[in-house]
Amino acid sequence: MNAAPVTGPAPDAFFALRDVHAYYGESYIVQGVSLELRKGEVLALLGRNGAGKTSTMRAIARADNPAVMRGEIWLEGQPVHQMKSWQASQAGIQLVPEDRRIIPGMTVEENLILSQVAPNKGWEIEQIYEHFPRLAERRNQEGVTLSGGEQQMLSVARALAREVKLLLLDEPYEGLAPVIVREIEHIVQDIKARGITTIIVEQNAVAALRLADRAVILDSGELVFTGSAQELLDDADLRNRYLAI
Amino acid sequence: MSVTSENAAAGNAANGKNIVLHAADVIKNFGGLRALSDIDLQIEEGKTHAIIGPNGAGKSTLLNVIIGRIAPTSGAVVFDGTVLTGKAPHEINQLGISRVFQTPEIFADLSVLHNVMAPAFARRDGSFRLNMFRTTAREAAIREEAESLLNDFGMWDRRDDHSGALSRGDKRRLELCMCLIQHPRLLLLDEPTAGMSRHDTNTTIELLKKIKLRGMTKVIIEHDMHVVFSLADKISVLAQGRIIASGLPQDIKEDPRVQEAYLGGAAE
Amino acid sequence: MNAFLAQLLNGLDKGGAYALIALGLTLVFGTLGVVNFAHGALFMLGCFMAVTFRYLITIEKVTTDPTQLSPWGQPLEVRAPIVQDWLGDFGLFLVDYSVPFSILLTIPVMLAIGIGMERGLIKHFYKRTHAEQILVTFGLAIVIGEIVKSIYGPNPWPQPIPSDLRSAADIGRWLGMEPNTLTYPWWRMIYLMFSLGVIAAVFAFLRFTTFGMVVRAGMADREAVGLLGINIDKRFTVVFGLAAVVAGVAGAMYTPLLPPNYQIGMDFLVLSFVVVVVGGMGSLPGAVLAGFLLGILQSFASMTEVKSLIPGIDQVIIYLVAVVILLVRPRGLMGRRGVMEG
Amino acid sequence: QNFCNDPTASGKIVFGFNVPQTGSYAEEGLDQLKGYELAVKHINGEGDGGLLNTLKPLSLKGNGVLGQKVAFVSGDTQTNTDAARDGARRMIERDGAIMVTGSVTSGEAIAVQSLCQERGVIYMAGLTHSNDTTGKDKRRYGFRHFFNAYQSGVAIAPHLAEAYGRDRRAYHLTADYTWGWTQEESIKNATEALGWETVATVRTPLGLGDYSQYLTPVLNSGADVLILNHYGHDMVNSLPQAVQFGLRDRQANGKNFEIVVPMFSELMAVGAGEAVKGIIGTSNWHWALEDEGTKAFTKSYGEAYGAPPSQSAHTGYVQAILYADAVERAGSFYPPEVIKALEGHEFDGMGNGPTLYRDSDHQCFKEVLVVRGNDAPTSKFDVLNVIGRSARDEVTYDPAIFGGELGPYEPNQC
Amino acid sequence: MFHLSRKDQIKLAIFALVVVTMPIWLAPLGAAYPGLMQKFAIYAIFAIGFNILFGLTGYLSFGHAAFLGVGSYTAVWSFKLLTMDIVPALIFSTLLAGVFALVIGFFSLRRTGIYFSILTLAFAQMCYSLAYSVLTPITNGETGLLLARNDPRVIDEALGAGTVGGAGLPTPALLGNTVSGYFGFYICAALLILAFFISQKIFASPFGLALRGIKSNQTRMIYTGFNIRPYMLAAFVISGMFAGLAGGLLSVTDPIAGAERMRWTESGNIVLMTILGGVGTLIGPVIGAWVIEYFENIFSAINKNMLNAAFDFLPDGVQNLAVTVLSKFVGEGWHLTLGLLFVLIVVFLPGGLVEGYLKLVARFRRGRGTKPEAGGK
Ligand SMILES: Nc1ncnc2c1ncn2[C@@H]1O[C@H](COP(=O)(O)OP(=O)(O)OP(=O)(O)O)[C@@H](O)[C@H]1O
Ligand SMILES: Nc1ncnc2c1ncn2[C@@H]1O[C@H](COP(=O)(O)OP(=O)(O)OP(=O)(O)O)[C@@H](O)[C@H]1O
Ligand SMILES: [Mg+2]
Ligand SMILES: [Mg+2]
Repeated sequence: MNAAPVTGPAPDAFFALRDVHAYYGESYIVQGVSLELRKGEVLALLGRNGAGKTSTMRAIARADNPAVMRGEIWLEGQPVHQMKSWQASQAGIQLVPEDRRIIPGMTVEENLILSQVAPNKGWEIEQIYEHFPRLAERRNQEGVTLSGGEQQMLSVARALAREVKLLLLDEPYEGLAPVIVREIEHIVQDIKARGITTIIVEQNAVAALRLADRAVILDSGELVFTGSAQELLDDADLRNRYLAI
Repeated sequence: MSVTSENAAAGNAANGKNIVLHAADVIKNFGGLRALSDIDLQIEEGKTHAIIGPNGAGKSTLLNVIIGRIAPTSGAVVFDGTVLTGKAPHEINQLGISRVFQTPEIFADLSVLHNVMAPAFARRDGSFRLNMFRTTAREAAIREEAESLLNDFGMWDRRDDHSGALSRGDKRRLELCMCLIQHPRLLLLDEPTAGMSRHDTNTTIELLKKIKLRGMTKVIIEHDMHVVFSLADKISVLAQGRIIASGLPQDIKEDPRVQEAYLGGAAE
Repeated sequence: MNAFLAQLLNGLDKGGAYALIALGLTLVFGTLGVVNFAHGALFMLGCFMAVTFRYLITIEKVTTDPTQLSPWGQPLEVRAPIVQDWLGDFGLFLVDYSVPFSILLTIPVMLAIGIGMERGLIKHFYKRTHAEQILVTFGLAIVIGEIVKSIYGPNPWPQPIPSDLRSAADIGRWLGMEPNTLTYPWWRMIYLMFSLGVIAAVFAFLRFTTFGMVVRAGMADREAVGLLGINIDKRFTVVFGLAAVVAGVAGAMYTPLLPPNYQIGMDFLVLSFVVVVVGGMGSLPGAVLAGFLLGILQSFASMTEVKSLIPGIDQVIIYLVAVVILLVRPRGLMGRRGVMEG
Repeated sequence: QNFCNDPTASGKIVFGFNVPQTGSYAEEGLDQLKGYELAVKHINGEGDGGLLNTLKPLSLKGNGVLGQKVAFVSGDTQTNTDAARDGARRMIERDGAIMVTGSVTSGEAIAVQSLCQERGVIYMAGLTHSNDTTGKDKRRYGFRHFFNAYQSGVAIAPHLAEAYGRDRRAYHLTADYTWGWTQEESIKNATEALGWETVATVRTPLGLGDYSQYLTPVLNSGADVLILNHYGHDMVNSLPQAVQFGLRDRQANGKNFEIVVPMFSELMAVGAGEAVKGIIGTSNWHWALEDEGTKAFTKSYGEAYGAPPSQSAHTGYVQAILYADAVERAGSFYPPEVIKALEGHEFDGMGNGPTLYRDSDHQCFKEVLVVRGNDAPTSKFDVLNVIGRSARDEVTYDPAIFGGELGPYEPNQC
Repeated sequence: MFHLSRKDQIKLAIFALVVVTMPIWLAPLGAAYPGLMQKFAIYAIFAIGFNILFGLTGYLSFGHAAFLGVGSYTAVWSFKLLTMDIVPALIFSTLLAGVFALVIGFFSLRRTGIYFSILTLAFAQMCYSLAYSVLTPITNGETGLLLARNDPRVIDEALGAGTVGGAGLPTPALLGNTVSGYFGFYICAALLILAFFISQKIFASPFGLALRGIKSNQTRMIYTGFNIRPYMLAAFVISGMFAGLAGGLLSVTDPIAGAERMRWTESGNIVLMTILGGVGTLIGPVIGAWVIEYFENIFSAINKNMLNAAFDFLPDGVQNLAVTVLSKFVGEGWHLTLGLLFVLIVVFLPGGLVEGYLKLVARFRRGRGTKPEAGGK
């Protein structure tokens, strides 16, 4: 699909960001973020509103904006930074966007089918319905009329319907009832168990850190902390400076 | 219709407190699906009423019925003696009901400041006014109010930014400002702090408490128990379109049905 | 009674034409959401594909003999056609049937043109405002028109109907009336059949493959579809190419009915838009239905009886119907919600 | 006496050629423009002099007008009255044109003519066939060389009688605007005078592409002649379609069904292709005529542009020459003088035989040609045959029948 | 009431200056003659009005030509029936156009987006077709409505004011002095400046803000207590009246009213003008109007002779080459140039001339150093 890597990533790094700078038109948002993930690792990406979390996730998923002006993104030795969003997705990077992006005018089922049009399939649709009975009930309802939470489920389900190497969850718990939060948590753990590498952005830091092996904190586009989830939980000062918990 | 409004009035009389909003036997079907069944909800003046419940319980639908976005299959909503059902949304708003949506509805291609000023004009000038020879920039009073409000939410420095470019959480806060500047008698909040950082969530809670002192009635939908329990005077729990429990926060906390239907064991 | 039948037949005929001519636009405008003012130009190019084809196969060896002078003072020309020399009788047949055969030229060329247009220009305008789409496509339409004008001149280019199909079919006889009570031109019947065929084909393509669904989704939210691993650009290109081809063949086959000149596109542009919108944005069946509806109503409104009742009705019928339908039905006949309503 | 754009004051003689160069009638317009350019050449003594060799009486000396060379400006009317008037105003206000000429439709002609009256600038109409141009809307400052619908009617009638007999039932399809109506009326009167019966007169929208909905009713109408009062593109479209409907292979009332197009424009006839074969109509002029003037013009035009001239080119050319000649005769550009010189002027050798510019309505009176679509064209230019010509006095009529008033001689200042 | 922000005052001043000095700066462009300058002013008014609807609310009307036409016809009729004085003519044309806009708007505004556009288109096309044919008694169809010497003109009769313009046709007049040539232009210019001022006021007003709100998010508008219909209708009628005024001026400066003015091409024209200059910007539509009018009137008039004259200085071969190439783009080829212009502008100056210009300036500024400021904050 694309030229052999010029400078391959460190052997142990399954996924790597190298000094990524991204812009929305004129405004400079992601200001030199670098991180490396080992296979199967779950990373919590934390930070205040407007810190640049979503932007970073979108940059990784190769969405049209923010535009990555500098830096490299590597997945299993593939230069993701040279891909378009559809190539990235076919390479196994699945983003669950913060605004869910359920496609208007299409039923729940169509939304799912759509996510399996392009290679490579992940979970079978039936399998998905087992995990999300709520979606099974609503399969013929127009996606955008789903309740906020149901939309969130659908959005996660869509990602799982595709082959996932790197899962990007942007505030997956937002607007979910505690019960459902648990459900999704289980799913993510399940995903983790299957050795799927995951980056999770979450305001509910506690919930995020429960899952994460490692955590990083973004502030106005720059990493201000990288370390294990535990370190962060221990470091009270950092927590209330950046997470107010 | 009249019947319902009567027993609404009756309701008011019965329990001495002053009921601003009364949703009487509201039913809403979407095709086969019954999203709301026999909802009877009474909101007291000046109180903060939280509605919680699992996803798809019908919370947003209920708000939609109240603000006239969705016509109920049957039943009526009475606001302070006037029947809302069948009224146009802008009329309902003019009566003093504002709403924060679950997915932020803002004027994406206007500046943040104008986003906040526009609702103020609606409040002052009514639903239509051909004031084409006045000058927005010279509406000092409204401008100042808007700026101070933005300041309270820590968005003053972004007042001239293009609001479509705001981050998600910022959009929510902006929308909250847009509703607050209307000084509604009844403020409906659909998950106002979803996606807000802890820090901003806390400031928001503080602000909402502040307004409460000003005696604004609020209905708030929230999944974040921290927010719910720090704000609510009264809580109703909605599940499969029914109100399964209603009462004071601690009662609700204890209530076993709520536990399993919603909180799923221990609530943090 | 016969008059009525004849008029009904005519209505169907017009309807078929309208539907086919609007079909290309439904694809680009209704499906891709590009306000394509160049659609007329594509139709016009189609017409000139037929012209060109005929021109090519009727090239003649021209020798001037200077001894004689034509009345206007130029040396007299002696002409000898070439295809006959090469192909003999088939050559003649080819010339006679030039219009239907020109499809063979039209399809590939229009496909190329369509894809070229999309890749080169339109591609960059999916995310732009409708206003800008209008400006660019309209500009394009003018340029194409002027180029054609500079090649073929402003005068119309008549295209003959194959000699066997020139007469009118005596439909009355088939229905068991006495001869010549209900006749209708062969070529128009053929055009009607042709439209139905093409419409059915396109319809099937979009309905019985996921293609249509994906493209719809892509129009609703390009980014989301991209994040699902679908290369939507490629599909959009295909759709545009398809639209160009459809517009092209519609034009090529229409030439015998309407001698084309470089302006012919503009005459059909507005009509196509009306048909598509009345049918409802993003609905292919809607557009087809609207095409037939407008065709039939127009042809009845043109009957002297009707005109004497309501003078000038035939002048405005199309627009009148459009207004009524759009006022009664919010999204035209079968429009989908949220498409081009903002 | 000072007046608008007085060349003696400005030192330059500018003619304004205002014709459609884009839009549906571009072909006619551009051909007319060629005619004008040729005229200017000849007036200035370049080329072979064209009709200056045959025009009698002739005052032009081939050294420009009143001894000074003529320049010209051109404009695009887009066959749109607004654009046409804009063009004329530009020529008058910016370019200092002393005379404006050119048109392909009566709409343009009448609009520009009235403008020129207001500006006190002489307008020599181009191709315009409506009775109104020199009738209801005539102007002191406007002159028309081209013939009109009334004359078409009178001229064509006898030939129709001869070709199709006196017992016919006619069905009119008429372009629904002023020109169409005047022609319909003229032809109707003329044919009914023959004893023909008019079955129906149906109005069709201007610029309609597909006429099928109007043609279907013709079939069972009991008519045996279809008269198409369509011009230009309307004709190009309606005529072939009528033929496709099998009208001409049809028997009605025991006679062959016939189609008549009273007013032919040969450029458009080319556009109609096969369909024009055998169709009878009228024409202002045709390059294949035998007289000296025609020969001379066809020759010098052909040499210049490699094709025979159309009647559009011819009428334009003639109008330019006639104006120049009138100025020469008047010895002044002062419009009233020039107008007086044109009014009642009798001349010959311009390809239409002896011709009179009638003073009472500024209409030229000359023979009108009756033509028929050529069955066996020898070249792509040779689409029409002249099958007869009706004498000038036959097509002469009383100006009163169309009313209108010419207005004053005194020029407005512009 | 008359207040303008500092910035707007300056804009207005500059604009006024540019407009009144047209005769000077247009001269080298060969466009400094009354006829065209009047058109410049008139179409600018039309475009400004259109922009109030399209620019602010985003509703794209494809039938504004109807109001232009109504305006023209009204003015001519007022000349024929009442008086040759232009004041009543203009007042009536503006008002009547307003009435038409009210009716058409009332129906069309029941729909949004493309459905709205097609509704307006349909209404306008009906007006056009009828005006061309059935309504000929009122419109004089193809020929267009002309003045005649024997028109009643009751008021003039009553006042015994002999028709202005001597023995010929009466000419429009303002309080007794003939409106023609430069005087005519300055009248249009004055009205243009007024129109510009009004649109500035509207843009800066809460009313304008509401219209922007409608464009931006209708859901939020209604749940914020705005009633959209009257706002839209007001905007539609206002822009309709601007069109009516423009139409009236067309007849004032040249007393004829033709049906083509109502045709969809004319509506399309104003849409193109607005977009070309820059939708939603104050000055853009004006510039758009000028550019297109200029091409239509000047480029179309250039012919080979002129080119030859222009390139005389070149050696013959080169001259011929230059002339043959250029002649493709002028005279009968002016459309080609216009089309190319459209394409190039949208491609290279997104948002139209004005937007594009601003972007370029911005880029240029950034070009000179200044690192992007962090976080877009
Ligand atoms: N489309 C855009 N154009 C310009 N600036 C943008 C755009 N989207 C986001 N921004 C800006 O980029 C910065 C980071 O936005 P981003 O959405 O990445 O923050 P975030 O960390 O996801 O915040 P939240 O937790 O509220 O979602 C913010 O200042 C925001 O205003
Ligand atoms: N237009 C509609 N058509 C069909 N079903 C609908 C429609 N709108 C809502 N529903 C269904 O009604 C139920 C209630 O939806 P609602 O949005 O009120 O849930 P909610 O309580 O707000 O949930 P959440 O907390 O996730 O937002 C959901 O199951 C949803 O699928
Ligand atoms: Mg975010
Ligand atoms: Mg909800």
